[in-house]
Amino acid sequence: MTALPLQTPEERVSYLNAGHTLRSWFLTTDHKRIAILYLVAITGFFAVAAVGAALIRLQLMTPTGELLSHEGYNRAFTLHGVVMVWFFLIPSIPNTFGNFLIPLMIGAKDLAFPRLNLASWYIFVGGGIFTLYALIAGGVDTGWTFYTPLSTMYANGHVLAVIAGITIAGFSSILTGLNFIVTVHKLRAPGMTWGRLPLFVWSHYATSVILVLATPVLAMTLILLFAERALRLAIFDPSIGGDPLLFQHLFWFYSHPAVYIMILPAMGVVSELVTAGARKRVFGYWFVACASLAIAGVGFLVWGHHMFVSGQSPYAGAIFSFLSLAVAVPSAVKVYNWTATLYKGEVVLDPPLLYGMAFVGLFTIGGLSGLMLALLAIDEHVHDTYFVVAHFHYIMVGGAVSGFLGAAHFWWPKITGRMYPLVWGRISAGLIFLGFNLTFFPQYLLGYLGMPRRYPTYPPEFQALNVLSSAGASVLFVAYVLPLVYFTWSLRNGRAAGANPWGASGLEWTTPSPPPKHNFEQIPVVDRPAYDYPLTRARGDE
Amino acid sequence: MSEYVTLREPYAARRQQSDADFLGMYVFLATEAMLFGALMCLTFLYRTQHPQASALAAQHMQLWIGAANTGILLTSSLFVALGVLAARHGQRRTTAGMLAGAMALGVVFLTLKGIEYGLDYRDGLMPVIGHPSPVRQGPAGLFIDLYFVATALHALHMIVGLVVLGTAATLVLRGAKRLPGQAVVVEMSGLYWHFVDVVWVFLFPIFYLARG
Amino acid sequence: MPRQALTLVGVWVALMALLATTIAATFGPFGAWKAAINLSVAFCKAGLIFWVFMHLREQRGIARVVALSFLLWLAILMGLTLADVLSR
Amino acid sequence: MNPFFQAWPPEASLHAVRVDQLFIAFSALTVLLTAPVFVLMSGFALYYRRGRDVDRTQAPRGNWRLETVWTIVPFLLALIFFGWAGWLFFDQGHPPTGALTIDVVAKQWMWKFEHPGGQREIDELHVPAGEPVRLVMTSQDVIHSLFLPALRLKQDVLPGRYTSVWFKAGLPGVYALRCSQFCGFDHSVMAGRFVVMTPADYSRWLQQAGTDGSLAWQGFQRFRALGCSGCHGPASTRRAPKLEGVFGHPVALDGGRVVIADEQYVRDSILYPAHDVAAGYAPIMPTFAGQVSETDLLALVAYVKSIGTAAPSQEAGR
Repeated sequence: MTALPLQTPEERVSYLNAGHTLRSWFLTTDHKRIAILYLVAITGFFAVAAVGAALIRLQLMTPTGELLSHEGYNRAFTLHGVVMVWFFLIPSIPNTFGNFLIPLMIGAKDLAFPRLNLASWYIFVGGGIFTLYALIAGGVDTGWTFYTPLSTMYANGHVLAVIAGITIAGFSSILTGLNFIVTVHKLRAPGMTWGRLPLFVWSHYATSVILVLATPVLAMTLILLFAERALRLAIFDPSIGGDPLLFQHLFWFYSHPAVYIMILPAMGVVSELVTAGARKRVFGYWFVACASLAIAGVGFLVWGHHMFVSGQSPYAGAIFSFLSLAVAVPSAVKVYNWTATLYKGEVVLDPPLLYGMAFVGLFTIGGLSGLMLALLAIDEHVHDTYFVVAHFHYIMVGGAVSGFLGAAHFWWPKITGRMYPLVWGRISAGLIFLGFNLTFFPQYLLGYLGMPRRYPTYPPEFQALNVLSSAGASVLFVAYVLPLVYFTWSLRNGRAAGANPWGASGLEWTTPSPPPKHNFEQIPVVDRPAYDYPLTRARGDE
Repeated sequence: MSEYVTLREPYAARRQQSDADFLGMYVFLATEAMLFGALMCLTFLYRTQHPQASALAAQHMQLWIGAANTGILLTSSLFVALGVLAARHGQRRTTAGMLAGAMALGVVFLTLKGIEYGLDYRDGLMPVIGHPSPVRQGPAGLFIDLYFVATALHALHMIVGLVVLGTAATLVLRGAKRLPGQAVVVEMSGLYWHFVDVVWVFLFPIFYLARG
Repeated sequence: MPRQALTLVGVWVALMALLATTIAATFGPFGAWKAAINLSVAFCKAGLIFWVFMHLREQRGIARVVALSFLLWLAILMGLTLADVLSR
Repeated sequence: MNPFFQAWPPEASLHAVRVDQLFIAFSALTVLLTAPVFVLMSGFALYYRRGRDVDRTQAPRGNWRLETVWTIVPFLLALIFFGWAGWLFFDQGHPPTGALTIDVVAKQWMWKFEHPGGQREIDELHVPAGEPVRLVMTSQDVIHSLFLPALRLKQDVLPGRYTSVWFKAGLPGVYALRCSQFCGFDHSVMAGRFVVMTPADYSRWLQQAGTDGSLAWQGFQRFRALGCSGCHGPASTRRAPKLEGVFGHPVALDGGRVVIADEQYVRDSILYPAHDVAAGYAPIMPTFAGQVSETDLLALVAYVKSIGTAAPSQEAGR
């Protein structure tokens, strides 16, 4: 760290004080400001969805569920699922940290299409308002999966408004993905070859490919759903020979890769956290980079594992089972490489690395339980039970949300120019690991015992584990509020961070914190690989 | 072809900017292709499941209106392509004229489409609540409804395309976009229009010519 | 310019000829092959439009790959769903 | 048993035991693969933490051999388990001939079961132990899923289609029966009892349960009431395919295709007679869509099935 006296963020011109009017925020085309707009929006949506989660866990304290009616519970978990998936998890890391960091990391002034980037935020918020309207007006009772014919002919919630909102938000995803792809291809600084890209950029590139190619299929599926429900067209209507399984195929063609939209950016974050925490080049750079692309590619071939017991042909089931097991290989490669990166490092157990390690641990457990679900005979028992719920929460909360918080703890000083209290960061990381396991591990057991998901009431023999899970959720709640408190506190009271508080490599740390409006005083010229730390600098590199 | 391009933020070189514009538009059109492609896959899968019913339904389609519309769209694409060529040579008036020609053909397409929907209504293809039609019974109804969704969505894209071409033509004619430095606005509008044309090129055989 | 314009008109003539072919095939004695013929003609037409009208011939590798990437993904969607539908 | 806590779900069949074995084996593998990651990660983090004077020379940037090992070994392990699970799944995919067929109709929010003898029950399923039982299931409204945790079995129940599942329960007892596919308001109470009885108890139970004649007999009544027998009856002179000896055998269709006449084919032929017309017949039959309930359809299928095995057709010999 530098010994020079640090300027506070206010003393220096940066993107934050380049303008103070509302107009300068809401009509900005600066990727960094748009990232902040996204950060505010998705934090709001996270809070809304968390209310749904709280209602669910409170209801399940007792087998007879005293808090909500069945209808109320169905609406609560649909709210939780829809808002978490489309309005928090999918945009969480790419649209905030990806938006902020990709131009900085590759040495560009901005994304390729700055105005499109702003438009994408407005579209996202527009879709969110549609959805929130539907939720305030009474909610939806279909689950986030919208299976026909329940969603088209039987459900009586505000299905149309919600699917309209999701479709609109989908276009925002598409525009962001498009922007990232073109930016990575065309705006890399001189000398920033593909082999020198930070892994964060690689994983966002892979994510963008999924966003761009999968999201339109979801849009079409929801348009068809809309046509069937609103206009009474017959698209999947089984009473005249329509096939609800084709809806499921189209839905999961998007929704399974969507899981990788959530987890790949988090993997990119972890690659940064682990290397910076170990002060060492990542172990097996090309393996980790290619694993991202492999996950994005093979991830498109596995959607049928959501349909093993749906009436899909058992032969198709076998193909999907095999491919699902195959997609685990690149994930395993990543986990082992991260572990090996710490070997002979110069490790500092700051909050970012703790979050990174929490991610690796929880993702490993979640991923392996995913393999159980990919095994035909086990899935036949645990499909649509709490085992599945536990599995995807290990990936999405243990994985994606840990990645999101890790990113926040790592780049907060870069974004705001201020440090947060590290002790509290360590405490919250520990609490999250503890609370998370307490909440979701019992759900694996519940699932194997045979408790189906989406149940407002349940047989009494499941109570002990449900109470344990609800207790864990309260710990998790505290652990999520903590960062909100100390981050807010640090905005005024945190000490000035300086350009590179962690001593990390990467172009984003060469520019002041917070960065100036155009990112760099001068477009940098790159002549070194990513993660060029002294420990692993090859002789001759210097 | 990029030597005349007017540079804008955040680009440093003409070639880089032109490549980025085209790349961005191709990615966007790839997403549009996935959108319509999903619908076409679904139609094809239903056709595999219910071959007779689909053929039966296809025989109710207005083949000759569909064929005429295909010809009209292909011709409008030629106009747009000539417009782009003119724009790259800095010919303001020719560009606007060609785009106007393409738009006129687009309007003819939509008019014919409207007439066709009228005939479809007469033949009982449209879903009318409370009036079940014998044509729509059984799996044939699935095929017919997919036809409506696909063509309506395509028509919507046509309307967007008309707005896009109209805007480009106006900007060029009024000098708000200078040619050839900012010919990109014509190029990109043109790409969109051609793509909408390609979608129709597939909808035509999938729905009109699938009569078994 | 006239030569480039002639190329474009030439493509248009080819497109109209393909349109005539596909309609003729529909009324011809081709049985189950009709669908295959019509679809191939559609791919030819789309190919011409993509290559010439949509400037793919002027582009370098990556733009071409991107512009045609959707074909692979649609093949995946179609192929694996068909694997289910045909083997139920 | 403690009413608030259950340690392990009951195993009521050999299949359940085998699934549990697979599950436990994979859980062990999970521990085996997770432990090194947890141990090494925290070990490295502590041992190599900044300020400790340890050997950091020649810190590696990668290692091809190691990468190959941890790419291939997990893949091979996954392959072994793929085979194991696939074998169990496909073993469960083919019901033995002569299995006792019970029809299931699901609707929001109840289960209806119909035994071959015509006995009906709601939200309760009685089956004999030690005999293969096949469930043929359909839904009247949305998608449901029949979940029998004690057998480790589950199958979605679709509207407009028959799905089936088979099992051989071993241990008599009362087990849970649940719906596991979200189906709306009362999804969580669309549950019941799954009663496995000794064969003797089962036949006693069958006799006690009231019946209006066997399912096939009820189907025959519908066959006459709906006017099917006017064309398809043995004595009819109209040009309609005779149904004796059809079920379970290949049927040549108009256009050269051949299908096996299973439950789904019979059902579709009643509802959409214009499609899949048998070769050599004119498509003159009217549709019965919207006129027959799912229960009646299943009875009609049972009738066609009962006359299917009586007189084997010529094709059966080949």
